[in-house]
Amino acid sequence: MVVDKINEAGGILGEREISLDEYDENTEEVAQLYRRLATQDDYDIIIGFVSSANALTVGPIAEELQQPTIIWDTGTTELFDDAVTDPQYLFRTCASSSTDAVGAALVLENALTDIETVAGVNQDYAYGRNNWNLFSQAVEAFDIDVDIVEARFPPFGNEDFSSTVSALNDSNPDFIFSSLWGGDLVNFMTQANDRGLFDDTLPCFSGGTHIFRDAPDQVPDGLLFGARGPHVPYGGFGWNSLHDNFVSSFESRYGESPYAHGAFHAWQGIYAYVNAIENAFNASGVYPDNDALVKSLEGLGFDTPSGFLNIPEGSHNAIEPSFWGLSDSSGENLALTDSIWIAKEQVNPPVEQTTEEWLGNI
Amino acid sequence: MAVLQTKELTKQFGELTAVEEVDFQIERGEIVGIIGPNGAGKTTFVNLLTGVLNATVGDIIFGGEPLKNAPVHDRANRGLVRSFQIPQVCDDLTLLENVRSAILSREQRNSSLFSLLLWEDESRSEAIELLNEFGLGERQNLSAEAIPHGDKKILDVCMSVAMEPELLILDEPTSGVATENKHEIMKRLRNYFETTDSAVLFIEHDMELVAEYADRVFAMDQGRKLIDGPPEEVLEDETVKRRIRGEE
Amino acid sequence: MVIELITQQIPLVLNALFLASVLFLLGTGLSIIYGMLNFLNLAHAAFLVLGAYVASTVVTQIVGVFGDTLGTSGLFIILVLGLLIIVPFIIAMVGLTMEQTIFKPIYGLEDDYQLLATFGVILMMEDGMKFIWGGQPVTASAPSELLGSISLLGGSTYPLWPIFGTVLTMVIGIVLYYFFEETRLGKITLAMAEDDEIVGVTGINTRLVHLQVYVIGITLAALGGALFIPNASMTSGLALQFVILAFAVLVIGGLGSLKGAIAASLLIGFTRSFGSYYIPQLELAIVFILMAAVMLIKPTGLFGDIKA
Amino acid sequence: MSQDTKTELRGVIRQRVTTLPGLATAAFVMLALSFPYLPSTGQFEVFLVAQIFAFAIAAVAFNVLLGYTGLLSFGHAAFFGGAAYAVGFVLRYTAISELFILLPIGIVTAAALAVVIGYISVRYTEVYYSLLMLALSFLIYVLMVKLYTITGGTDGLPISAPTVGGVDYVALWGYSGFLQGILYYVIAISFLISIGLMWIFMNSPFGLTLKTIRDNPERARAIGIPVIKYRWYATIVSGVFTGVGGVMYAVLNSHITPDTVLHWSRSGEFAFMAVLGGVGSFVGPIAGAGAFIMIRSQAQQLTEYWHFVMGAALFLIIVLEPAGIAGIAKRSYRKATESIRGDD
Repeated sequence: MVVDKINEAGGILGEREISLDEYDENTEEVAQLYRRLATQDDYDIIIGFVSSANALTVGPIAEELQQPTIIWDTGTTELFDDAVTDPQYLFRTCASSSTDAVGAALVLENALTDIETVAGVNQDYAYGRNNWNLFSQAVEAFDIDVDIVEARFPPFGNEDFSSTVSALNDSNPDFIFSSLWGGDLVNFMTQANDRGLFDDTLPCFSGGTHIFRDAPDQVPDGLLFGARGPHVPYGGFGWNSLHDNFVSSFESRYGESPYAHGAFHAWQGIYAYVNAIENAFNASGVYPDNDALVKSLEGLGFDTPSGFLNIPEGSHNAIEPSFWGLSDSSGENLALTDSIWIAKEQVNPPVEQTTEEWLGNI
Repeated sequence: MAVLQTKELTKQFGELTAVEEVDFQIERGEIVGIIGPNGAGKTTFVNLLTGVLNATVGDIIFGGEPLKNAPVHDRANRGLVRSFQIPQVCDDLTLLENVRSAILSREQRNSSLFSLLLWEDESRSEAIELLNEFGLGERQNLSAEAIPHGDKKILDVCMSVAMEPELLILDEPTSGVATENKHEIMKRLRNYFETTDSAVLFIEHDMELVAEYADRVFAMDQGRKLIDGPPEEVLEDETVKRRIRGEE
Repeated sequence: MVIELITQQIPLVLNALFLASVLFLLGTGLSIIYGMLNFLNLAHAAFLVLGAYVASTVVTQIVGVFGDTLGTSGLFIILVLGLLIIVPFIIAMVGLTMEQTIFKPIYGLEDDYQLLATFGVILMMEDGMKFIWGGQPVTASAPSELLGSISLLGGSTYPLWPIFGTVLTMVIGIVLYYFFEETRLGKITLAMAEDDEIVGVTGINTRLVHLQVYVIGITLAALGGALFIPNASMTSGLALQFVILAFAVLVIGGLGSLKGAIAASLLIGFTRSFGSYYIPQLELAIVFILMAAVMLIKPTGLFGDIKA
Repeated sequence: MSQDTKTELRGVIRQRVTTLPGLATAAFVMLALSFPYLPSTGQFEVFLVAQIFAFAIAAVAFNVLLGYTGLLSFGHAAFFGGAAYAVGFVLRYTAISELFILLPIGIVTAAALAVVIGYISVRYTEVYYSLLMLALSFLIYVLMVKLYTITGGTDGLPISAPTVGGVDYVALWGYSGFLQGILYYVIAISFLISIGLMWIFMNSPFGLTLKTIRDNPERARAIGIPVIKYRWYATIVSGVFTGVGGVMYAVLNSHITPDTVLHWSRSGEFAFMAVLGGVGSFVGPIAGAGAFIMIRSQAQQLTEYWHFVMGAALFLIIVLEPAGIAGIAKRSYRKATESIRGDD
């Protein structure tokens, strides 16, 4: 949709149409798919990747083949902390999971001072583990006086949450941090609602806003939701014009609101490329080759529907503010109320440190 | 010293006693025929010897050592080899491969990885020789599936013979074979066993064959030994005539 | 303190019973078809998933059509009837058409090739469901919501639907037991498990019996799906989980034996429910450890007599 | 050996090599070794062919069990993935990054897994063997997912390019030079060696023993073959060569995750390749591996529902043409030779 919009306006710099080919990262073996795109088909830019396993696979290959690549949605902090420590051609236009996990800890510390006991429910795969590790480290780093009573890791793609919910009911925490998403989140919510888990426990779903679309009837009011940064269509305040017309054109085209954060991340990924090309062209007067494009991407900053996004100098990883709100179905659309913004610098590691190092010596 | 000896060999299936306290022995080079009506326990007795079944009571001494519950393949390697009433051959292998497999197993060369059968010769020529002896030589490269039932029976016997057994047990060797070449098989068997001194034990219903080829006849009825002696004596025995030969 | 400890176990027991019921329906179907018809269908579990999908459509249709015109109890009855009659009927029809077209040619194959061929079938069914219902998870929570939940002694609330499902499965279990022990068709099926040529010789139309047993097996799996969905969501990727669970019931319970299927489903249900509560890390591996253990101790399975 | 058998022997060799299969093998080896230098081959084709070789080794190894011993294993991913993960762990937690050390480590791991898993599974026949292999290999899959801190869980492990013979070719020639110049040849040669070894094993007494067990286990026992022991040996031999395939795949793919190397659908793919290629013939699975990867990459590009295409293809092969590609080739080969012989 975004590419069509750009092409309607004449394409990049008003003269270059973008030809977009789409591939599903999960059908073909990702290493084989990526190599084919990078060598045989020789695309200018490859943008994409949600699954952290795929991103970690593709990262090193991008560096090897010197193929400019933008990761737009994968959250794993391992990408630049471990897999590709000195990136040249690899960029990420969304913040790492530290925004969500550290953000949640800060919300706990500042806004929810009456919470004593905390539990975790995260899918038993890399993304879930990564989020939980960061959250518990952040709680320690900011020495928030809560004690973690329970950490559960139901398997990814789990059909039966009944025992997990029963366990949580028994340990009865005040607050639950969870990075559940997709079918597991829907499953967990239905079984948790049935068993009254949320009666006296406040759950915090760091990337759960997509459930407003998948199963709105399962979302009671007053649950804490994050959207991996300020990526929600309704609720919150001070949205710029880009946000409003993005939401309206999304709704007119797809007939539903962009509740999933992926839509916003996609917008950011594509416009990062477009802005980088335009900046390089304006500076050098000639259409940028790969290296010029890479230079222009470093330190890039531009406005997006979720506010000003920038890739700090000396890093290839964009940073975003953390954004939270309570679910509220009173309005015409499911939205987040009493929203809280937490500044980018507070929830992302400084450029030269890995997330672990940063949390280690706060 | 007897090749094989059984002491009070008994086999019970729940209350049914299929074989009851059978004492039996067979000397080197001796050919013994086992006769008896259906259900007399002949096959169970053979299954006890070959290890398909384990005895309830009593023991079997083979080559001087008690067998206890040694598995089938262990007994075969020690020379106690059987062939089957319904021929058990490898359908997808050629006749040559079938026999060769037995020879290689006899020589404990199953796990040799590097002697290419295409070029390795000893087992190949021995197998051809044996097949010729049993009249199957010219069809050696046919797959076992492609030959008639009678020939499969001969192949089955051939594979057992290839094991150079101390004691060969044949379960109705000529059943399913055309009457005119029943004798032919028995003749080939006898010629072969004249050259080696291994013992042969065969179950047979055709009294004529028993009379002609057996050195000794072992008659069984209702799981017990009826009479054990030279053919003339046993075949003329009253109860044998009535119970087994059906002559009133 | 002790009372509190006991009351904590109640939800776990209820979870276990419900899971056991779903597994019983799934495992018995597979055990009958494999035990009696000697047809090894890896894709059997996919019929459970299909049942869940169809159930979700049926529930949304019923809620759409009737809405609240009949009041909660009226709607609930219609929903239950939909789940217990319409869903199994549709799945049985799908199963029959597949039986005529896809499964018939592979009856004659050896077990290995049946396993491989049905592996192909499960791939087809998984993508087929993804094509019809899309990749997103599917829910059908109306029946469970209508039935509501009760508060247990320990103060925690527990939905009534799993209890309803367990009771229903017990009834089905008894009916099945009576069917196989008493009725004529039941005895013929048991005889066919031993040797279907002999049964054929006596003039009984084994092909008809074959179909009837097949339909019973498929319907049971569909029921398992229909009972499961109101309390959970279903994605086509879960077919694999159910394939392995179905075989675990078969392996542990023993071939073609009803008692075995009951015992195995309870065993797995309880170990899985209590296991994932007390030793969460082993969540997935519990079923396998159980399966390997039973196979090492009693290869024919708890009640089976046919040696593997 | 006496003189006349020697001449006859030489005759056999000449007769064996100059026949059609002999020539075909020689031509195949020539093509395989010269492939990177052919005009039309770019880096991706080299990668694809190398991947086919890696899978072909595993597919032929799989067929040692199904085609030669009559055992369908649904757990071959355990050996394939086990070896790959062994390499991954060594690369991550030790300083070793020499391929000629990693390969033996991978083989030993696959062998150890085969010994353990095989020992438990071979005691059961047919279906239960397949299911136990499935269950035990899924257990390994679950362990790799669970031990997140060590194995990286579902993110898997990166496989950095190893040195070959002590030389870091990536630093010398860059990755594509390394791939087309060295890695391809390492994989091609280990493919040729593995296939050669397996061919020798299958055509020596060990192979004949396996075939005897496949056709008639009871007869095998009657001629003194300890059936369970040899099924176990067959699983080990098959596991070892599958491990070789696993190591090659890991180095080539440069990243492994539980889902790409350990998942049961991977075991299903080996079965698919063997059946597609033709279980009855030794080289069938090689054609099967090549055809499979081609079909899969086309199917994946055409439709999101490529599982359906694969499932349907597998089903149709089993029902319509159980002899697979080799069956079709043999029939056409026989027809061709008959038509030649027919007229003389």
